[in-house]
Amino acid sequence: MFLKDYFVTIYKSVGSLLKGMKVTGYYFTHPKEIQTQEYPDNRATLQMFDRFKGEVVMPHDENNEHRCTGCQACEIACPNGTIKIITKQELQPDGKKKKAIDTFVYHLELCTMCNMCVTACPSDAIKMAQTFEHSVYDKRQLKKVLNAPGSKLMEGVE
Amino acid sequence: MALFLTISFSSIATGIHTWLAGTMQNEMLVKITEMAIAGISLLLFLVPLCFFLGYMERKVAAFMQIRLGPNRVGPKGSLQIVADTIKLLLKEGLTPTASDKFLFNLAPMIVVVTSMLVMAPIAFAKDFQIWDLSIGVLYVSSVSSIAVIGILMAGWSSYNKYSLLGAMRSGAQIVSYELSVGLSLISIVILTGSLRMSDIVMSQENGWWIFKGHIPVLISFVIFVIASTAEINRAPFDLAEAEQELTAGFHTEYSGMKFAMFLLAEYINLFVVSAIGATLFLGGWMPFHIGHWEAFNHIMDFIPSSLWFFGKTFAIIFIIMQFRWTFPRLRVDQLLTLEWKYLLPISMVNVLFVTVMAIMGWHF
Amino acid sequence: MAETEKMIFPAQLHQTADGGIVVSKLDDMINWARSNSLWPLVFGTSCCAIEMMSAADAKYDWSRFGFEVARATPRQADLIIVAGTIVMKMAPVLKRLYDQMPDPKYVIAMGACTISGGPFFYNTYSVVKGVDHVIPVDVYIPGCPPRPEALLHAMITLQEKIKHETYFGKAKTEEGK
Amino acid sequence: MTNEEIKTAVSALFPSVTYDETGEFLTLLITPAEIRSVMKALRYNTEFSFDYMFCLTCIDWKTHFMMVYHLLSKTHRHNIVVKAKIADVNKPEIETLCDIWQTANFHEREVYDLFGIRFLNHPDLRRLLLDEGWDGYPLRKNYVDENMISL
Amino acid sequence: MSLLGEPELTEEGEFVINIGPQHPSTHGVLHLKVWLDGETIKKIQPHLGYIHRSIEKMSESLSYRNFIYATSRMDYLSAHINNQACALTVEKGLQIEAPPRAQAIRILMAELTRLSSHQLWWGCTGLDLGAVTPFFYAFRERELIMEIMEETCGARLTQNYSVPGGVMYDVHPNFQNRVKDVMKQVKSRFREYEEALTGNVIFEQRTKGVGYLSAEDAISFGCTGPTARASGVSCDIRKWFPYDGYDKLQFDEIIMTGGDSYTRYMVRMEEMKQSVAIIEQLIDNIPEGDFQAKTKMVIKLPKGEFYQRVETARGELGVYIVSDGAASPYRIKYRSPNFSNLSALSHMATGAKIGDLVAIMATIDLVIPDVDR
Repeated sequence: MFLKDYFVTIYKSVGSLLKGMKVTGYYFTHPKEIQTQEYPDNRATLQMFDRFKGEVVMPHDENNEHRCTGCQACEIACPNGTIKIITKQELQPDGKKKKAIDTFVYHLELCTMCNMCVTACPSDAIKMAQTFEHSVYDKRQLKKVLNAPGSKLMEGVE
Repeated sequence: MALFLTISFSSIATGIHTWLAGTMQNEMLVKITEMAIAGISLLLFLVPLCFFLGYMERKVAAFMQIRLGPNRVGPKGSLQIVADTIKLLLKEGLTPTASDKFLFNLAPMIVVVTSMLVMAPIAFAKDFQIWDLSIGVLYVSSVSSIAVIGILMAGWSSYNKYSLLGAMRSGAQIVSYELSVGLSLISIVILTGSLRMSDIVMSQENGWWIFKGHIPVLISFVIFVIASTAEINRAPFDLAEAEQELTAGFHTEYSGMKFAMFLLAEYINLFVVSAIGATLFLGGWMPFHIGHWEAFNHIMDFIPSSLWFFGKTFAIIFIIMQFRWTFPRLRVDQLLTLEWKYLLPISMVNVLFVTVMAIMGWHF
Repeated sequence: MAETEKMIFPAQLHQTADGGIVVSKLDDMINWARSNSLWPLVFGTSCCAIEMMSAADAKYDWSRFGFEVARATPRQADLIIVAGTIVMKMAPVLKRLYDQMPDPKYVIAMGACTISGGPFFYNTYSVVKGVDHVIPVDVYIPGCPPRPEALLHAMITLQEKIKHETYFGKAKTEEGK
Repeated sequence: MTNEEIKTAVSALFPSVTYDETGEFLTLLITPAEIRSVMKALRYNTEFSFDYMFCLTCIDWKTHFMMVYHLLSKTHRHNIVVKAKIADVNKPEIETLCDIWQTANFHEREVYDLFGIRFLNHPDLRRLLLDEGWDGYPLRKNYVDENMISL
Repeated sequence: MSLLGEPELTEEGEFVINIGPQHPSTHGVLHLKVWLDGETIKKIQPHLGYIHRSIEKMSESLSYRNFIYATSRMDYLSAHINNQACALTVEKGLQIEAPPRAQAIRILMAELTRLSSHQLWWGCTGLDLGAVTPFFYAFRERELIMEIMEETCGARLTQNYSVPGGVMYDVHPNFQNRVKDVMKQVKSRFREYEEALTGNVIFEQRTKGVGYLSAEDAISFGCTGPTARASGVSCDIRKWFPYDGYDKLQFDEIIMTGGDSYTRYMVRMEEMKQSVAIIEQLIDNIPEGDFQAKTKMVIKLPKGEFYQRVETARGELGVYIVSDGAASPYRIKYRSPNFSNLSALSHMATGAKIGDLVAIMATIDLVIPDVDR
């Protein structure tokens, strides 16, 4: 009885081990199953999903105009102070002064890509870009100014 | 190429000897020079071999793990190990302040040297053997067990608790599994009646032992593969370095070149045990012969003997690598249970069967 | 980048009268070896560690670059990928690990937490505001957590940096720094 | 057991306990002095058998500390909250419960670490999350840390 | 590497090793001080706090919309479920309910999260026990789920998808097809998982009878999730206190009574199948309608206390918000499943071997940032 158990144990154990080796052996002999995407070589074809949150950008049109009114809704919505908006008073043609953005500072090094600023923005001035290759040697390069130099508010955006 | 491989290596050796004896009068000097030539050529052979084994291991692992493995350094990633080696050699070699410096530095050398020593009696091809000593099998099993001293030294001298635990595990492991390896080697010795490697190879002229010896030799072979995997500390028996438990086990404190030596030793060991397994059970360089099918045997003879040897060796290496990438690691008590409760009793009974078989002449 | 990526072996073929000989500069050789054999330390504290594991998996497979030999002991590692928040209690341990690594050693700061404290920059009492307060950092990857491809990009960026070093550790050109 | 039944049963044992039913769970307000007797009754009396303490925490109300224990009975499937008010802000102390529920051990250490409440008779009352030498108790409302940057 | 590297022999001849804070098997930065007798563990003392990020203190100064994002970083493998818990707590305070569509999406995402978390756990269990290859098989399927996440939520790990009142945006148009495809693949792989690891004799020996936890101890230690369910304790919040419409779904609470590592392993394996079942029930029946209820720009909870529990991949997560009527919580406490599960570790591992400690930690499935918060 003892001997029978002994050999049954051995038989079952060897069987289970061979089963495991069958799995690895199957993949070894089936190179079609290889999942690897070769990253730096597939950059041309690598497409992020359109909702992928890579970084916050402020789209400018061909006249170098953006849609940011400087309302600071995004700055308030941001949970960890990633966005700093410095505003200035701009003289309108009719003589009134109006708030406008001077610099839209975006700290990529702090950003957690939570999308709260984009949902908070009333004028769709900012959106999430699908870029992800942000590696730098110097941390200071991660502090970005999103409004292009000389850009101004698009007509009709309040 | 094939012509080069088939020409007798013994004639080359004889040629060198005659030439040396002619130029140098002193017999001692000749011997020393010959030893140096043998050593250097062994090294020249081992380093590329280890590069290849390292590359092979990574590729085998990668394909089993449905990925590509190294493919960016050199053609198909073949220079990956070269880069790793150059980097390791140029890395700062740290010796911990609290360690026993002499033993700490000696340990990797002992490990490498013992694993290289075992290469001596291996027949790489027809008539190509560094030292065909009359007690080949005994030599192999005794010298290979010296490696454990190196590992114990490494673990003890590192002054690190993980290293110590790893070394102690390794000690228990190698000492136990030595028995099974020995017993499975004995079964072939019984069948052959000789400890000499060349005799063992020649005895398989009309068929390898694994076919001639029926089930008992097959069992010996399986036990040999399992036990030798354990003896060279490879997964699933890599308790001495058990990364998840002991970070890196006995070589936790080793860096740079000294660590590279452990890696080198690991691959040499892998090759050596596979080569011995191939020699004893699969006929070494002996081509695949079936009884008296002369025509078939002649065709097989056309394949160079070194290819036969390396083919068989790498088949065993592949199996051992597949073990590594398939199985979970054993626990230390289970490791000893496996040896003392399963492998050892089975191999003892098996030796009995082999002996009966040899006496009765039931093998082919 | 494209040019150096293609470099198979840092050797130059110089034509001489009787055929070609291979000449290679020692620095190039060393940097080639070092940059292609970056063994990372198994070091991850939080979310970014999962993306680091993803970079090792079959889809991204950093073993293509030879990075897959992740070492558990700092003695054998070349690179720390600081993946995750470093807090005050962990900072001395990280420093110690860094000190235990043999030279040359490199550091990648992965993720917003590591670069600057990220989500935990404001109103926290225990988070180190940037791992560069503790150990020198070579490459920063923003993101929370960065994609595995971003980590691979950072590794390639680090390789670029290494390729511009001299044996004694100084950058050869301006762009390497 | 419904909340009403628990109330009657607890009142029969401990007349001094007051109740608060504004929240999701029935809340028992007790004094730190009687915490062990109340908790032992809640844990071991078969009619209550609150065998599972799923939350233990503390609230700093500036004038006092409020220990909050959330209890659940796996057999009767009822929840209650027990609150003990610690009036002494300078030297807050309360008896430990870690022999009644083993989970209290770590939770009490955490509360000690972050609020500075001493748990009397706790077997291993050390800081759990912060360094041994940490100055102050960060979750207290009056905690000041000059390294902390406010948004 | 250990923090205190020097060999340390106490007077009784004990051998003390420090596992962690950085160690391959601790899944993060946990420091375990282990007293050994040979290979046998005599005593374990966990030291926490190496990733204590003061999320509770930080949340006290954030608004009710904003504090949620930090919880993704607590139990990052159940990031969506953490967000859901916080959103539900705020909804409880506001006395609103997410629209049915949002609830269904949340459940789908939660179960996908649970599935991906268990897959990662399966791979890491193999890795911890020395089998490297399962890790890659597990991640193959996990990556598919990550793609679903990315397509709809825009992030792989820390989605920040649940907001008070519903979800941030509607699911991607491609969502249903993709989920169905992935579920088909995931289901077909379960058999392979079993062949590769479950049935393996070495694996069985490593886990069977290791790290026993009785039902009484599990309750007393406050263990929840698969850790407690393997000891025969019914504790699935989805069944006990259903939220977001889990009561309308058909699924089983997996309860086994072995109490050892192998049972914990099996519970998780079965839970993966249950998650697939839930997803398949729901994927074709996502109700039409809004994906977000109307909430005010600045959320203010009424004065009071709100407690919400959900079932994460590791057990019961409780969010306890004390509000004084202001725009940010007065006190917030996360009752994390890992914290309680970890407290049982020393009880389970005493008397085991070092190798067992790894198996026990792997099958409790610790996520250390959730312990430390």
